[in-house]
Amino acid sequence: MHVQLIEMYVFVLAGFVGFFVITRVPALLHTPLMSTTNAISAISLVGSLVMAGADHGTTATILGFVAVICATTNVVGGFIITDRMLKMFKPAGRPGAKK
Amino acid sequence: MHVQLIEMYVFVLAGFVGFFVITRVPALLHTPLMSTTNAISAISLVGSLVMAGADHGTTATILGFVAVICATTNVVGGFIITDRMLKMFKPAGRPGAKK
Amino acid sequence: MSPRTVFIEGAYLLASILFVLGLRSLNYPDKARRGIQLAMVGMLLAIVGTLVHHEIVRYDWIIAGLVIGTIIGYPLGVYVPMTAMPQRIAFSHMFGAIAATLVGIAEYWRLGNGAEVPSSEMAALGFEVLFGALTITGSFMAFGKLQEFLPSRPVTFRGQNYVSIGMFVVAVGLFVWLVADPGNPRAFYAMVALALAFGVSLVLPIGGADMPVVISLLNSYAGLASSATGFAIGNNVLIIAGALDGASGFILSIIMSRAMNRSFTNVLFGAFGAAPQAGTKTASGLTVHSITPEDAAIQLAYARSVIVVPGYGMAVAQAQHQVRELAELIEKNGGSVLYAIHPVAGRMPGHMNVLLAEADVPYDKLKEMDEINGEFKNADVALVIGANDVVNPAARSDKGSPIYGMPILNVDEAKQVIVMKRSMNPGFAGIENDLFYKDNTAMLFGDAKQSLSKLVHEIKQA
Amino acid sequence: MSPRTVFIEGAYLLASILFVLGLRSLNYPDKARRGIQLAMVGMLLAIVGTLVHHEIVRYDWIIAGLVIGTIIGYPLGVYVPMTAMPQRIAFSHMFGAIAATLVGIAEYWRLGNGAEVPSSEMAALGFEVLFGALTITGSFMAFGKLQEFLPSRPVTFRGQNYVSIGMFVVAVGLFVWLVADPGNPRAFYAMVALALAFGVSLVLPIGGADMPVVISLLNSYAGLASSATGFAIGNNVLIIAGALDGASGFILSIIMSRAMNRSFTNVLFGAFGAAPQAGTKTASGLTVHSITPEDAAIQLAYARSVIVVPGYGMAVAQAQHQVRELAELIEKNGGSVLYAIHPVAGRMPGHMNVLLAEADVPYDKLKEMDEINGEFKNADVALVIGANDVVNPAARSDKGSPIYGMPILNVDEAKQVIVMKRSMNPGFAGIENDLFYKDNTAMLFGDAKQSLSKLVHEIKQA
Ligand SMILES: NC(=O)c1ccc[n+]([C@@H]2O[C@H](COP(=O)([O-])OP(=O)(O)OC[C@H]3O[C@@H](n4cnc5c(N)ncnc54)[C@H](OP(=O)(O)O)[C@@H]3O)[C@@H](O)[C@H]2O)c1
Ligand SMILES: NC(=O)c1ccc[n+]([C@@H]2O[C@H](COP(=O)([O-])OP(=O)(O)OC[C@H]3O[C@@H](n4cnc5c(N)ncnc54)[C@H](OP(=O)(O)O)[C@@H]3O)[C@@H](O)[C@H]2O)c1
Repeated sequence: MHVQLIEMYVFVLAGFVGFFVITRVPALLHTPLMSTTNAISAISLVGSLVMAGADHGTTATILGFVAVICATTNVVGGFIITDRMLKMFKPAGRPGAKK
Repeated sequence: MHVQLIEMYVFVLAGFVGFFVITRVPALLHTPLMSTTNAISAISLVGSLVMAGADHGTTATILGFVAVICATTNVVGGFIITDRMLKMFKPAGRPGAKK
Repeated sequence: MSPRTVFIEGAYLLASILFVLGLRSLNYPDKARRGIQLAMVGMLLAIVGTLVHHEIVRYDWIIAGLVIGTIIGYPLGVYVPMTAMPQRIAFSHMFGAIAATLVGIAEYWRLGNGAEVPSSEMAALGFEVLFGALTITGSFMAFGKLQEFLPSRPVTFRGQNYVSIGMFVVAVGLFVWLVADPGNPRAFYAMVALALAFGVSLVLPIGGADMPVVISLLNSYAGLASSATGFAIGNNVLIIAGALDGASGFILSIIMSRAMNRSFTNVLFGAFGAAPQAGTKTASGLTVHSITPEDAAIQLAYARSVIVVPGYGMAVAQAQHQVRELAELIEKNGGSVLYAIHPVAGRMPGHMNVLLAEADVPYDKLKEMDEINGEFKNADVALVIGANDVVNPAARSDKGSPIYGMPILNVDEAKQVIVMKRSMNPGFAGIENDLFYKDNTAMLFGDAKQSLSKLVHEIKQA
Repeated sequence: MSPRTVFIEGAYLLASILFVLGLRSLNYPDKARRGIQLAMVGMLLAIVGTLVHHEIVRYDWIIAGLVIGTIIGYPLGVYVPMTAMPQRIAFSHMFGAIAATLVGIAEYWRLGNGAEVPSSEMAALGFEVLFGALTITGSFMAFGKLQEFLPSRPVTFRGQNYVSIGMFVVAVGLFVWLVADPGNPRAFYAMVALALAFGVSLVLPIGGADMPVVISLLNSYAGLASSATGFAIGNNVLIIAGALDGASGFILSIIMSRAMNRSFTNVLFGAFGAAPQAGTKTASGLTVHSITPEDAAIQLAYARSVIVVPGYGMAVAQAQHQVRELAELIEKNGGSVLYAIHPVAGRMPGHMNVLLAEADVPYDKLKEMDEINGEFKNADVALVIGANDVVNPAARSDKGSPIYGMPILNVDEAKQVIVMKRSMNPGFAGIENDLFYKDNTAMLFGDAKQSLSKLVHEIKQA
């Protein structure tokens, strides 16, 4: 019980951190921001992995397995597409040599 | 034990919050900032109060008592002086009517 | 504390720090890529930390899941075109929400179908499946509307609001009941079903063009679902990542709604209600000056200073590469070219920036509204490419207009305005645009990509 | 969870949130006061929450402590003049550190003089008393040097560094030993004593003028001591408030050291070493143009645009009110007056801003260095009032100078520079200033307050 209370602090502080950091992301990078948070939100993978690998009966394993698939999809897809996007943003100094 | 671990998160996140907030304080307000954090750091009053009021033997009570005095001094003095300072900062619109 | 616990908890703490640093680096375009790599390392750490968890006894399902997920995720990362980003994001919110919801259900199920769930954990689990389930169907609907296999127009029926609110109230009632008495599987699954239905009814009456706000809001809900999962299973990295997502989605939806001049509550309560109604103030009696590509090319070839104003039409036409080509030609002729990016140009925050970056336009030339609005009066030509609402002077002057008060780009201050679009049809807000009737405005009708190609061709000839 | 626990924990959580919001509001001058009131409410909440703590059985000592503390604190808040802020802050760091250290010692003592302290708590307690004790004596030394009842020059003796480092190493050794075996009161008290001695030896060799950096660093240490207390007694609001303080002190000392052109490690490791040595490059053969108050008054009376550059000398002379009076006269004559505030002008971050605000100068006229540096070339007169190092061109040009590379105010670009100081003595860094020998520089010798009064008098006459 007490632990859940401290976790409340973690939540509130993380919310503040999120607020302070995100409000300073320039409009230029709002799309990469969306896809990054998308990838990060796949952190529920952590819970899914335990479900899929623990000994909690077949139902839990199957549900966990499906959850692992969904979350992994987001991790992989989300980070790749964000990186692909950010790779495109170049300052004037070194414009791409593409024709 | 586990609790101390979560508290580590609280510490780290609060550090981030502090970093993000403080770096954006303009130089104009650096002195008030110093006196504010000074007042806030008197939060150790919370620990002092418990020491002074709990039934942990005379030594603990006396130590707690002295600690309460010191911390209260900072709370009262720190907030008053900060407020006094901030009261002086006025935008051009309404300069003080002082002669 | 066993070494294993130390390792796991250390990995989680470090992962949390890396997530924060990763997002933080998105504050600086030149550090953004490095930052995302930090976040990736964080994710990897969290995964590795979890794999040594003492409850895990078998790895076959885990490995299978990771492999299948990678196989599905890879093409979603590599091949999806930039123009399909909105639906891509909606789609993956759905996946994330499925994961969170299934974990919640499995947790409930394994604890004796609720019998062994303590009240405090039930509260967290309840939030998790509530937010999770409504995000699943909500995101699916958004995806469908954007991909246009569902009707993208608002679908409404009589009493719809009452049905939605009714479902919501019942779901919350079940939630409260469950917290008081967790061992009630029927109530639990009914709650999940209601949340799923609520997600559908929430998005059904919203038009396709409003989806970006909805998606951001669902992002925020998905984050809250992750946080709730963290509370339920006592895992801080989930709480933190969830809170970061929640904040991000929330802030982006506020930014969007503000820039679109919609009220904050309107967004908060699910961007309910239809798209803004057209306050059609027909500009009858006014004439439009249209211009040929040849004439436009001459103007551009001799312009000293050109400001390009891209809008949703550029995305539709996929004309970003032609834009860059034209800009390079103008620069070769000695002119300067800057890009004025309105915060809600296009259909997604940052939409224009990504497209132009894809076409190799350096990001220092992409100027935010406040930065460039003072420059229009010095510009020889403002080249409006498929933008409409974001350059509508009615936002400044016409109190009756639905977009009145929305900050816009002051293109009409430029010496000459050239507007590329296919017709006189209105844009997203469905309203007339007086800009098109001004004396210093010339319309270049046609698909933006084709018009641009013609311009490029003409200037090269000259 | 009992209602009492809910109340206490709710109060603490709310207090933490209010502290963050309070500091956040310091980002905006117009919201700062409201924000500090939020922080005050937070403190009140934390105190009230604590008073209902179940361990508290008697209130007599508590009430006595609160009353005495208020009686001491009130005059420290109301009567201390703004010019004495640095020593005032050093003094209260000492008080804060005493509180934290005593709580740590009492906690150790009550748990069977260490016998019942678990290792994990011992680590936190150890940090608490280490940081606390060194902050007590360190702050006291800083206070003494600033108040000048201790010699403000660096006090050094041979082998001093080895003594300091030796004490530090032994204290850390004791700390490690205690974590392994907490039930060892002798080691504990020896550690406290060593930390006290270390605080003295840390500050002894540092000059009075370097104290602001030391104070900020001690602020940061005091914050860490609070955080450690929070870990020891399991209280989050302490951890959070401590971390906020720690970050603040740390950031301010970095800002100061950067603006003073001192290395980061130099600061981190206690700003060890003496004040920078004078690289005396005598400007022999050059002549100084001095000016009379009458002539200076004429120049100022006819100037269109004046930039005032205050420095430590203005604080010494307490001349801020005369500065404002002069500025108002110039403005009445149709001229414009701005203030150029260097980040380390004076002896404390924000020193000049507070003094000028006290004299009712509106804060929009106080310009930060980056903002105003481009304006000097358009200024008719740059009026340097008791500033020296922050306007020394050697920082730009003389590679051998100890301040080379430090960003400075470009006063020498103004059409005319008037410098007020009492003599040709150097400032804080102890070096010559070529500015005083330039052709467009005129020296107005004398105490700044008196010179300003004369100027005001002359202009009024005219
Ligand atoms: N960015 C966001 O986050 C976001 C989110 C939600 C809503 N919105 C809304 O979206 C709108 C964005 O404004 P906007 O000015 O970018 O776009 P807009 O007002 O929707 O106008 C787009 C214009 O592009 C033209 N167009 C379409 N396809 C074209 C093609 N192939 N070639 C040339 N022109 C073409 C259309 O005219 P024709 O049909 O005549 O060609 C249309 O008038 C705002 O109202 C905003 O509130 C934005
Ligand atoms: N702000 C901070 O946080 C901070 C912290 C630590 C160190 N510092 C250091 O402090 C220095 C600040 O530079 P600064 O330019 O403000 O001051 P400064 O370089 O110390 O020079 C102050 C000048 O004021 C003159 N002065 C003293 N009393 C006066 C009076 N009553 N009337 C008129 N003039 C008087 C002195 O010359 P006379 O004796 O000839 O009158 C002296 O040259 C920098 O070197 C900075 O690195 C600042």
